[in-house]
Amino acid sequence: MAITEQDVQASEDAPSVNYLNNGYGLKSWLLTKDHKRIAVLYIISISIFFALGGLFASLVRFELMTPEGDLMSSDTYNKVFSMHGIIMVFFFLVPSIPATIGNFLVPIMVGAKDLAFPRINLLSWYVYVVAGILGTIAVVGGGVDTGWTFYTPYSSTYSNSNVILAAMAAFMAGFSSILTGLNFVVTIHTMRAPGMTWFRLPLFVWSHYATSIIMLLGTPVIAITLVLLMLERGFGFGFFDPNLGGDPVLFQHLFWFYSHPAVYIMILPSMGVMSEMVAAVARKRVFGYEFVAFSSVAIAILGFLVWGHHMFVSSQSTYAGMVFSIITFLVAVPSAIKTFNWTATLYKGSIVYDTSMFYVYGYLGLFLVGGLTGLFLSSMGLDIHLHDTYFVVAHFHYIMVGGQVMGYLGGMHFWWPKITGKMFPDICGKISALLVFLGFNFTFFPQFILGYMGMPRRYHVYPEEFQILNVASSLGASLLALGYLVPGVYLTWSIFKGPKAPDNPWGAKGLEWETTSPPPTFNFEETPVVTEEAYQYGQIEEH
Amino acid sequence: MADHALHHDHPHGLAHQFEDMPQQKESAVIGMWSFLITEILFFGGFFATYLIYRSYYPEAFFEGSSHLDIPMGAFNTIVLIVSSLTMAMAVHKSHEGNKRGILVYLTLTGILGLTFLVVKYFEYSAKIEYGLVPGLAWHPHGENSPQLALFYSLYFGMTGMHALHMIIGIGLLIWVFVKAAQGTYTAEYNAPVEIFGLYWHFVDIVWIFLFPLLYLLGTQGGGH
Amino acid sequence: MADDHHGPTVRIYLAVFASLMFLTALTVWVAFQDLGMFNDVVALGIACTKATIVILFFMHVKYASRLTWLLAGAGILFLLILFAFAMADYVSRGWLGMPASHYLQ
Amino acid sequence: MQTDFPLFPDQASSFALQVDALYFGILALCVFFALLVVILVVIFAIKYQRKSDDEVPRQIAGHLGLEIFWTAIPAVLALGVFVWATVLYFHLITPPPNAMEMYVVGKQWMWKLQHPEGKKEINELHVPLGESVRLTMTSEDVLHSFYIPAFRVKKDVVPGRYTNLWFKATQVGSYHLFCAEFCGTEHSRMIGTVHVLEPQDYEAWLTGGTANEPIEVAGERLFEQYACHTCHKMDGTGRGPSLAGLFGKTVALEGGGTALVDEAYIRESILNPSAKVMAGYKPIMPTFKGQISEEGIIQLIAYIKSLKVPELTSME
Repeated sequence: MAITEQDVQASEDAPSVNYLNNGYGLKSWLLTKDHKRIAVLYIISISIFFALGGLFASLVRFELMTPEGDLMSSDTYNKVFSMHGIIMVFFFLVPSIPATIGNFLVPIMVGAKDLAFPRINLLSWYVYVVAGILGTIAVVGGGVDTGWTFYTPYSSTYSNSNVILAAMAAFMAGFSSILTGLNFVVTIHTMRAPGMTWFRLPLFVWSHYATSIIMLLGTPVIAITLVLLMLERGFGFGFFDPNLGGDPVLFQHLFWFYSHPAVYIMILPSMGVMSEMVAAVARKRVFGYEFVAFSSVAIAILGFLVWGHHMFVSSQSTYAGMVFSIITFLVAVPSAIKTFNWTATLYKGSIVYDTSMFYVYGYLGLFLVGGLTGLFLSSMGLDIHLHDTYFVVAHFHYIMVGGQVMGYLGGMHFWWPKITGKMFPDICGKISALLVFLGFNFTFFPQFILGYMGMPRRYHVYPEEFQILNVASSLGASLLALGYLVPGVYLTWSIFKGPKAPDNPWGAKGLEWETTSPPPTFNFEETPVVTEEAYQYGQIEEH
Repeated sequence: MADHALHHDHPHGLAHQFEDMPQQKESAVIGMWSFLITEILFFGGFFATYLIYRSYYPEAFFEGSSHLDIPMGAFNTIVLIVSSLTMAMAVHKSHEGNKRGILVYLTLTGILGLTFLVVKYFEYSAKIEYGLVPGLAWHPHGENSPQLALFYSLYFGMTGMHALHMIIGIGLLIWVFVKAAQGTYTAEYNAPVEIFGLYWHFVDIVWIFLFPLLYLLGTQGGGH
Repeated sequence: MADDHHGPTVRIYLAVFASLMFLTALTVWVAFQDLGMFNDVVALGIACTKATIVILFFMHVKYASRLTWLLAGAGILFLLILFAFAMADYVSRGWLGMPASHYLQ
Repeated sequence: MQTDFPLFPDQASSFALQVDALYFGILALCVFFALLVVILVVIFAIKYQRKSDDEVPRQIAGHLGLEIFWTAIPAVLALGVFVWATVLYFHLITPPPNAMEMYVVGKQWMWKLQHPEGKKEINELHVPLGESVRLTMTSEDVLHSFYIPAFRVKKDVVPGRYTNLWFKATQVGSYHLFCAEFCGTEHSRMIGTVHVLEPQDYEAWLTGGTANEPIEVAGERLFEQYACHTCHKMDGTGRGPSLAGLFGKTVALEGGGTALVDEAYIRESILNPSAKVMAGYKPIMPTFKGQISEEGIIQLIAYIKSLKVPELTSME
C-alpha cells in the first residue's frame, strides 16, 4: 500500500465535518441515530465481551494443563466454560460482524443515507447492552453451569445456578439481533441507490442479506425455547422434564432449529468480508459473482434443514437422522463453491502483500480445515464416535474462531481507515495475522487428535494420557491470546497517532471507498448513482 | 428512487434517511412484515410443542380441553374478529386522512381488546380456583396427571403469550390514538396506523388457531 | 402520496367480517359432530381459511407488492419446516421395529 | 495398554476397524481438497504478485462450466460419503438377535450396570471377549451419554425412556467408559472402566464375589412383593393378561391399534398402565410410578422376558 501525495492532499481537502466530529459529548453518542456511530458503540461493547469471553477461555485452558482439577473446583470450571460459551456465542459471535462492520457498511454500500430504521438500530444496541448487563449479573451473582446449550432437564430442574438470568440475557441478545436483521432486510430491499440493482450489490451485502434471513427466521425459535425453559424452571410448567410429562429431546430440536443456523449467522458475514477483501487484494472482480451470491442464500436456507445432525446419538429417530445427514452433506457444496471461487479470483490477479492479504490467506486456511472437518461430523457412522468430543470442539472453533474471528479482524483492518480515518502500521497488521493464524492452529489442531482419541468435551479432569496434547493446546492458546491483544494495542494507537487515511487507501472498488474517510453523517454528499457492476477494476471479459 | 436528496423542504412525516414518502411507507410495511415473520416463528415454537405432545397424549389433551369453557372462548373469538374489523376500518379511515374516523374506530378496537382481556381474566381465575395451574396450583392426581399438566402448561403458555401481545397491542393502540388525536396522520402519512393494524390482525390470527386447538378439542373426548 | 394501490372497500371488509363470523360458528358446530379423526382436519382447515382471509384482506396482502407475498410466504414455509422436521423424528421413532424409544413415560 | 503419549485410540471392538476406515477415507478426501486449494493459492500468490501500484489485471467474470464442475464434484463425493457413513450407522445400531442383555442406569454421577446373571457393578463393566452385548439404558435424572472410545460406540442415556447400544469386544484389556453428555458438577468424574475378559475368565469373574442373584430372580421377588402375580396369573385366568411368553409379541390394544411388547412398553405399562391396555382387559391396574426404582423396573422387565410358555407361538 502506498499513499501518494495526492491522496493525502485529497483527504485534507475533504469536508471537515464527518460522522465522528459531528457532535461531541456522551449524549451525542448515546442518543445517536447514525448507523456509523451505533456501529462504533457496538465495536466497543463487543470488544469488552470478547475480552471477557477470552478471559474465561484462558481459565479453561489453564485448568486443562494438568489432568487433575487443581486450579478450580469442578463447579467453578463448569461455570467458566459455560460463561465462555454463552458470552462468545450470544454476545460476540452473533452480533460481531453484522452489528459492527455490517452496521457501518451496509447502508454505505447500497448508497443510502442510513438504515431504514435508525431508532430501531439504536434500540437494538440498548437491548444488547441490557442483555449484557443481565449476563454480567448472572456471572457475578454466581454464574451458570449448563453450558451454552442449556440442555434440559439439567437446566430446567437440576442445575443450582442462575439459569433463568442467563437465559433471559440470551433471549434479549437474540431480540437485539432480530432488530439488526430486520433493519438490514428492509434497507437492502428499499433503500438501494439509483442504479444499484441486486446483481450490482457487493457480495458483503448479499451475505448480510442471507444472514438477516436467518436472524429473522431462526432467532424467534430460540426465544420461545428459552421462554419455555424459563417457564419450566420458574413455575414448574412441564415442557421438557420427563417427570413433568415432557420430552428432553424436544428441547434439542427447538434449540438447534436456531442454533445451527446461528453458526451461519456467524460465518456468512465473514464470508462476505472475505469476498470484498479477496477482490481488493487481487484487484480483480470476484470470480463467479452470481454463484458466490446465491451460495450465501443457499447456505442460509439449507442451514435450516440440518439441525438434527447435532442429535445423531440423542435417541432421535434414525430416519430423521438420515434426512438431516444428507442435507448436511449438501450444505458443504455452497461452501466449497465459495472457496473455489475465491481461489479462482486470485488466479491471474495482481496480488498485493499487505495486511489484508495475510488475513485472507489465514482465513482460507482455517476455514478450509473447519469446513472439511464438518464432513466427519455429518457422517452418521463416524459421528457416533466423535459426537461430544474435542473433535467437535476443534471443528466449530475452526469455523467460529478461525473463520469468523479471522474475518472480523481482517474486516476491521480492511475498513479501519474508513471507520476511523486513520492508518495503522502495515507491518503490525501482518504480524498480528501471523500470530493469530499460528496460535490458532497450535491451540485447536491438537484437539482434533484428542477428540478422535475420545476425550469428551466439558471435562474438568481427564485421564493422564490426554495431557501432552492438552498442554500443547494451552500453549498455543497463549500465542493466540497475544495475537488478539496486539491489534488492540496498535489499532488504538493509530486512532491517536496514526497517519490520516486517504479515501481509498487500498485502491479498492465499492461505494464506501468513494466517500470520504471517515464518511460524513449522511454518508455521501450526494446520493450516488450506480452505473457499473461491483468490483469493476477494469473491462470485464466474459468466458 | 428520485435523486432529489435534499434534506430541506421534505414532506411532513418523512424521515431524513428516506428519499420520498412511497419509499418510507414501503419500508415501514416491509419492516412490519419482517417482524411478523419472527412472531410467526415465535408462536410456531409453541405450536410445534403442542402438536408433538398432542400426538403423544391424545387422551390427556382431550381431557384437559374438556375443562375449558367453550362459550367464553367462542365469545372471545367473536370479540377479536369484530376488533379486527374495526381495526381495518381505522386503517381505511387513515388512508382518507379522516382523523375523527381513526379515533372512533381505534376506540372501538381498544374497548374490544380490553373486553377480551377481561374475559381471559375470568377464565384464568376459574382455572386457578379449580387448581388447574401446573406448578403453582395443581390439584389433579390421577396417573395421567403429568400429561394433563402438560396440556395446561401449553394452555397457559400459549394464551398467556397471546394475552401479553394483546396488552402490548393496547399500549401501542393508545400511542397511535394520541398521535392521531394530535392530527399527525394525513392521507399521505399514515404508516404507523397501517403497521399497527398489521400487528393487531396478526394477534387475531394467533387466536384463530388457539381457539380450535385448545377449546374445541375436548368435545370429542376419547372418541379416538 | 395518494393511495395508489387500491385497498379494499368497506363493502369487502363487511363481507370478510361476515365470512369470518360464519366460519367461527361453523367450527364450533362441527366440533360437536363426531367425524372421528376428521374433526381435527376440519377444525384446522377452517382456522387456516380464516387466517388466509384475514391476511389477504384485513392485512392487505392481496393488494400488496410481491415482496410482501414473499415475506408472508417465507414465514409460513419455515414454520412448516419446523413442524415437519421435528415431527419427522417423533413419527419415525421405532420404525426400525427395534425396541426403540418411541414411548415417553 | 496405554502408552504414555498415544495419538490414536485402541481398536477394541468389531466396529473399530470399520469406523476408522471411514475416518481415514474422509481424511484422505479432505487432505486432497485442502492441499489442492492451499497449493493453488500459494502458487498464485507467488506468480501473480503485484508488480506495480497501478497494475490492473485482466478481469474475468466467471466460467459456467467451471462452476458446474466444482459444484457437481463435491456434491457427488459428499453423497458417496453419506452412503458409506449411513450404511455403517445402520450396522452400528442393529444388534444381532443373540446378543447378551445388560442394563445400564445413569445417575448423577455414576454408572450402575447390571448383568443378566444379576451381578451389579458401579462404574465398571466386565464383558466377555467376542460376544455381542446389547445394553438397555436409562437415566434417573438428567441426560447422560454412554461412551466407550475404544469401541467407537456412544448413545445418550435419556430419563423417561430406554435407549440401546451394542458392541462386540475384540481385544482383551481395560478401556475408558465416559459420560459424554454434560450432566452437572461431577460430569468429568462420571467415568468408569470396561474390562474385556476371555470368556472363561468372564465366567470365573461372574461366579466369584457375592450377591450373585440372577436379575430375573430379583425381578421375580419384586413381582411378588408388589403383588403383580395376583392379577397377572400365568395361566391367563387373572384380571390382567398372562405375561408368559408375551415379550417380543405384538398385541392388540383396547380401543384399536397394536403395540409391540418391548422394554419400553412394559415400562410404560408399569408407570402409566392405562395408556395402552391390551384388548380384552380393563384399565384397572394402578400406577407404580414413584414406587419402583429404574433398577427395579429393569429387574421386572428381565423377569417378564424370562417367562416362557412351553410351546412358544411364533414371534410375528
